Amino acid sequence: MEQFIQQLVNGISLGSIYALIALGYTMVYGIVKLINFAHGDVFMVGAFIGFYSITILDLGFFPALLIAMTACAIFGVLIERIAYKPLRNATRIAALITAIGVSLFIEYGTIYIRGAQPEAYPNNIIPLKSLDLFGVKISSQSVLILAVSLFLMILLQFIVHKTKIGKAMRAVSHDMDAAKLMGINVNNTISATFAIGSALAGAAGVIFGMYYTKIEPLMGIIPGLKAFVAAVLGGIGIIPGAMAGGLLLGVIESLVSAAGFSLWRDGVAFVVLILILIFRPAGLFGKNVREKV
Amino acid sequence: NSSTSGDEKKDEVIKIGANLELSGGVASYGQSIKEGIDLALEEINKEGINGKKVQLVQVDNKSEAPEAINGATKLISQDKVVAIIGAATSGNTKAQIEIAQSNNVPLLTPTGTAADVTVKDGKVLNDFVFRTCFIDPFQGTVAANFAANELKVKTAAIFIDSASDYSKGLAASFKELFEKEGGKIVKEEAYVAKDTDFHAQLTNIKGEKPDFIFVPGYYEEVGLIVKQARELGIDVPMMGADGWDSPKLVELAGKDALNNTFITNHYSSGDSDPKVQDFVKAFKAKYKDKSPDAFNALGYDSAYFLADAIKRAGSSDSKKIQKALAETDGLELVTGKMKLDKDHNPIKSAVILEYKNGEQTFKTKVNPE
Amino acid sequence: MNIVKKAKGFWTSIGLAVVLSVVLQFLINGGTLNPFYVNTLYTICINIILAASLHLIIGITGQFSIGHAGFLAVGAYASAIVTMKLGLPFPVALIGGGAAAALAGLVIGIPTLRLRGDYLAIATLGFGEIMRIVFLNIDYVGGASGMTVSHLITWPWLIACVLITIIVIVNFTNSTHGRACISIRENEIAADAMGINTTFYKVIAFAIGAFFAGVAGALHAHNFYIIQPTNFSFLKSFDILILVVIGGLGSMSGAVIAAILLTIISAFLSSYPEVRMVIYSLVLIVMMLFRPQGLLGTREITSFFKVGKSAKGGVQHDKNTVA
Amino acid sequence: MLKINDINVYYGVIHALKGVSLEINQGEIVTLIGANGAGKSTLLKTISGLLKPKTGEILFENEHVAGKVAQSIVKRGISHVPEGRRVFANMSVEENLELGAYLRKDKKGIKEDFEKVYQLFPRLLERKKQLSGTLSGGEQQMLAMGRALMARPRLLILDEPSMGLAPLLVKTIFRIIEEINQSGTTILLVEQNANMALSIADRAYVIETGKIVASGTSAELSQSDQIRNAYLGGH
Amino acid sequence: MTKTQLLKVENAGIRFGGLKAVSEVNIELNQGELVGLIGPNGAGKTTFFNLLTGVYVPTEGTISLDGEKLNGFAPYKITKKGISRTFQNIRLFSELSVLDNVKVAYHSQAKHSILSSIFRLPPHFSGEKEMEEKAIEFLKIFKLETVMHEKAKNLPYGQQRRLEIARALAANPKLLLLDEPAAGMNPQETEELMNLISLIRERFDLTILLIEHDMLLVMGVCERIYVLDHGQLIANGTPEQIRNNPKVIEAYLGEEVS
Ligand SMILES: Nc1ncnc2c1ncn2[C@@H]1O[C@H](COP(=O)(O)OP(=O)(O)OP(=O)(O)O)[C@@H](O)[C@H]1O
Ligand SMILES: Nc1ncnc2c1ncn2[C@@H]1O[C@H](COP(=O)(O)OP(=O)(O)OP(=O)(O)O)[C@@H](O)[C@H]1O
Ligand SMILES: [Mg+2]
Ligand SMILES: [Mg+2]
Repeated sequence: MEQFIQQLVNGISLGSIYALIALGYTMVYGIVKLINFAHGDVFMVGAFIGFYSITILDLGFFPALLIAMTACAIFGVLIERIAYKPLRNATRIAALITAIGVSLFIEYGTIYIRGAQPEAYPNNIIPLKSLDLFGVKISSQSVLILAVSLFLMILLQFIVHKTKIGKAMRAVSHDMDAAKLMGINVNNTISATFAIGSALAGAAGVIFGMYYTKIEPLMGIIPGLKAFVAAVLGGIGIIPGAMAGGLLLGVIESLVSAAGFSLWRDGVAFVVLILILIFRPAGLFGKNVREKV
Repeated sequence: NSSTSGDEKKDEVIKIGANLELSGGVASYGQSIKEGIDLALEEINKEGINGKKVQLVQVDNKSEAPEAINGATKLISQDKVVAIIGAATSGNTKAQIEIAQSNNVPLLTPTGTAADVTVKDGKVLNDFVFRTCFIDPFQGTVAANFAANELKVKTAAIFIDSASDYSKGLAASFKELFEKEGGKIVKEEAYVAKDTDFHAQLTNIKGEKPDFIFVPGYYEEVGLIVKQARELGIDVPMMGADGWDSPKLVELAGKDALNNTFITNHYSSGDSDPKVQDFVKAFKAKYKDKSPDAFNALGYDSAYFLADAIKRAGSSDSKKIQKALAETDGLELVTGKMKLDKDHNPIKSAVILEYKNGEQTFKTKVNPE
Repeated sequence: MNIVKKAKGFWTSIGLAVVLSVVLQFLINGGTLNPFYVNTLYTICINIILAASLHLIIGITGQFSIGHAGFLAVGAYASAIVTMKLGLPFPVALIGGGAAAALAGLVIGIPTLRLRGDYLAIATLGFGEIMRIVFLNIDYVGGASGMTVSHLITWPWLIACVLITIIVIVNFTNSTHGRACISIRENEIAADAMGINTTFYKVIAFAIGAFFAGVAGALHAHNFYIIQPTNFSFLKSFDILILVVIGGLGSMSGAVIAAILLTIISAFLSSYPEVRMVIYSLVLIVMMLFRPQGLLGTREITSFFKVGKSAKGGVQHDKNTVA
Repeated sequence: MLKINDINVYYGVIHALKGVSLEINQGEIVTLIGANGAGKSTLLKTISGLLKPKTGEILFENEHVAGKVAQSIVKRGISHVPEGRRVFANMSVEENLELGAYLRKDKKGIKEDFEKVYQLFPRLLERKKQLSGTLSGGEQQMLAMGRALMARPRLLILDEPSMGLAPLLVKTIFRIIEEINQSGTTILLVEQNANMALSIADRAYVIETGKIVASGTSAELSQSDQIRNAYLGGH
Repeated sequence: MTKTQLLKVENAGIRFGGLKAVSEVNIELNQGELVGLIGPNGAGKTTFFNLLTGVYVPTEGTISLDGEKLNGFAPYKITKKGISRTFQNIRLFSELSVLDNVKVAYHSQAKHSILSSIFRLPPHFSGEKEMEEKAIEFLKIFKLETVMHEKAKNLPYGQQRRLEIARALAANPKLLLLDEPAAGMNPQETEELMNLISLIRERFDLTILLIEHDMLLVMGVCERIYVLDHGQLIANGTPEQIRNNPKVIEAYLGEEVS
């Protein structure tokens, strides 16, 4: 029992990392309708910027986090302006291929600049405490990560649904021309979307580095994929869905490993994904509105 | 460091190929090996071999077998190299065997540890295939011996990288000997290279309360495994092999977490042997003060291993080089004294090191029997 | 256009292709093509089959499937079992690989093809990953270290597979059945309302596509000496997807041309390991930025030789055609 | 108020507007009639900045606006109710109206206009919180018009407001158009339902394959046999 | 003339969540009739078409064609049984040529198998030839043969509407459902459309059910009219009866009818 709870805790910690990445993913995805495969790589860039801020500039955790978020926001906007904007009227699959290209470019550009070897986050940025609840170990960092993810989820939900820029985002997402007729600056709105999404990816990168220590140029691929899965699991573009999808994915993976099938972990995660989609074709939180005929 | 350097006449240079994982999933292994090779060739080319310079022609196999084949074919048929160094993993090496064999070009893998790289189906020797590293069983046996007889542990858990033949091979031989010595394996868990979260498996291991954990993996994952194990309150001794050997391990796991861990290795970078010290110094000088890891060392040694054979062959004829490679005996390398057995596997001594406060400290030296 | 005339043109091009392949055979035998070029040529052929098979699923039927490497893997492993474990001849392995993949296509296709757009994409991607993980965990086929396979591929077999793939897919496409698939791509609801059994045709397209991907898998396995689960990750699926999109979604000849071009570019770049992937990614981005509709758009190469009415430039796909 | 001089608009190679000129005076209702594909929507989109003319000029209150981005044109006082309503289906009625006032900063004025719109379209007040995608066609048309009015336009452009609406609603919509006009907003109206349009308009233009072929007061045009045969049906 | 019954709808209904979009609708159509279906926006007219064609499965009631129950059949099967339709928002296969659009609809009558097409066996050629001839025949009736190689998306709106009807007819229906065919047409074009509808009815011996907001058209061509409001039938009768029905005037027409 104690072990089972420990595994649940493990799963939730892992899941909140997925959720953290998935939030930015699903937001860009929901507004721009682009599967931004480069999201995982912006996450990686964020991790490295955070790392260099801490080791070279000697900054603390929070300043490093802010720098990484700002840099990633700018980076995300640049990517959008250069690589995605010209394709706004092309097929979505063309944009997807560009996104894959951008993703490869960031990965191998990073390797070209600094090599493929991993880097280790200093272990002492945030004092690590292990809480011991009846034999179940909970690290202070995983509590922090869960809290940060929850906070960001609420913040994002608020931005998208209550603020003026959020409403503009939703309008642009639904009908770009109609949004223009309202006087909305479509380019700026999309840039804002990418800025927020990429800043979140950057934050996730720094937090990931702090929690797992190891960062390397290809580190974004798998978490990026998992975040994408989490976003779809929860329902594309639905912010609380990304959170739930991430947590669910983490818990499934932990429990599968706990049952002794750690090598089947990703396989089972995908089986669950497919099953869920078969029964809920628009994800857990998505409403399956049939196209109105 | 591109494929064409200088404009010496064709006969004046000896071309050797490098077919490595420079991009793709295990790019970091290939790149580390390449750093080692580059350093060695720089040194070798100060004098040249038999008056000729060595020129390295590289191809990137993207960590994929098909690309490894394309690369090997290109090196042999386009670039006409005398020998190929690579690949980093056993699988990508195996992919090239038939091409190397049928073209009579020696293939030397720095780190491909699977037994059947050099011996097909455990029966037929691939006479043109060589390696610089141990094969798996040796280190596993050494570790089992150490655990059972020095640490005197009764129960052990094994945590392997199931994507790696190296890891599996070590685990198998560890298990065999450890059980023969009266120990009990209480839990076997696995992960896949590039994983970052090991809490679930470690929690399972913790539940069985083993006295000792054997983790024959590479430092990139092992560092995280040791860290996460300690966080979960697992404080029993842990042990691995040469895959752990990298300064990054200490950064990844943290000094404290690494206390009470042991590895078997080819050499100790803290070894006072001048050969080792010179290598560490030269490496740091060339690569911005980076400390070399086992991949760097094995890449470096592979280049010397090959250079030595070419020198002794006195020719850049591939068949003669093959013969010279097979006859290597007593060559002093960073990772130990090199002699090949009949299956083209190096017979080298191993050392056991303990991590104390982030430093490797020498425990014992084990000679192969 | 007249159907008979169309058929004539078709058989002429097949005739040309046969002549070309015989010439290549002589070049290979005579040693004019060194092994590196031969190997590149083989890779090109395998990629053509892969691109053509995915073209049927995405370009023609409009089903956004990005798990094609899964079928490649099934074909590769099934065929390797046929020759290496069962000791049967290579042609059996080709058919066995194709059949196993087609079966996998049916198993995954029937439940998932009712998903749409990105949801279908992620489900098929998941399927591809599941296949990889299954092979990773089966010791019979070597687990992570993979399976060693004999090099049994020969040029006549290879080129025959390429031609058969193209003929079957082109013939299928240019028939009422192919039109049924295209109508699903264009507007599934209307297709349904016009009496097209959409599920049936989606599954058929999926199965045919999977079959040929399986054949490509068999060729792959018997060309590259070893197969390992890592060769079939989702990144491999992306590589195939890239061929189809760069060629021009919906254009068979585009897919073939892209397979040839990108394989050559990739082989050429392997001599420049440091910048290889950087250049490759730039090629992708630049191509998409300047020709988002792909090299040929939705057209076929043949339409460029016909002067006149249909040759209006820059046809763009409907935004919602795929996903 | 609005003056268009000799504009040419292209979609790629398709020449959609061929030298169109037109004029609208303060306070008028002007209608544009023409067959399908004549270029009516194209003209409206060009005025509101969604399309850029290749040549020619558009003057709004004596300022050049041709080729300016849509948002600056909205800011100057032109609101466009697009063909097919284009409401933001996944947002509530209220949010749609808020977006109509996107560029405005005067909180008080916005609040007043909310009330005005709800007064004009009481049905929208009932459905304030409903997602606009679930509204009936007529309600969506009201919402699209209300949303445009939230920008306090001086010129309101309407593209086929009666399309697909039940006869009862068509009457309501036309009544409201007249009301909006009476409260001081100039209106440019595109309609297939030419009879209805001419009945409320002061002046009209007839467009055919991208060219203006006739213009005049509504009364004049309704009398013309040619126009009757081509656009008003033989009744 | 004895009237044989073609379509019989009993108590059909569907709900979306809490909304009863259509409920307790009873409609009977006889062979060869041309009947109108009108009602306010959102009354459930299109939804009713969707029930008939299997796009939605009725949550209650039965639908039968020629005495055969159709509930729960997939749309393509219902089309094969003899109901075909056009859509309120045009849904052509926009990248396909005009000719191919019609051929697709003719597909369910095709006799050649997938294998015969793949291997180019004789049935393929004869089958494709027959299809092409038939398709061209349809296009001629609709005066679309001159544009048959154009992509559907490049046609002007009016021709697209006509092509949709041609395509629906190629599916060989007994009952044709037209959803607002005159939407977006000016009065002149509407008149041409009325003539076309009458023509095809006679030529193909069709039964037609038609949704339309244009009263000139509805009152002009329909023999009977059903009126739907809030998902329920509120009236049924000849154009004259409907024109003067107070319920219909209140819900739909407004005071005077032009
Ligand atoms: N996005 C586009 N790309 C290419 N051609 C277009 C585009 N939009 C419109 N056209 C063409 O431009 C011409 C004018 O179209 P427009 O929409 O302005 O007509 P309209 O008078 O508004 O017709 P309707 O009554 O159907 O609304 C038509 O021939 C149309 O096919
Ligand atoms: N898939 C769906 N999900 C939820 N509600 C729906 C769906 N389809 C239709 N409705 C609702 O059912 C009601 C009837 O819609 P329907 O489209 O049938 O109206 P209609 O009579 O055709 O109107 P119009 O004349 O405007 O076309 C509307 O309130 C509509 O919003
Ligand atoms: Mg229009
Ligand atoms: Mg309707």
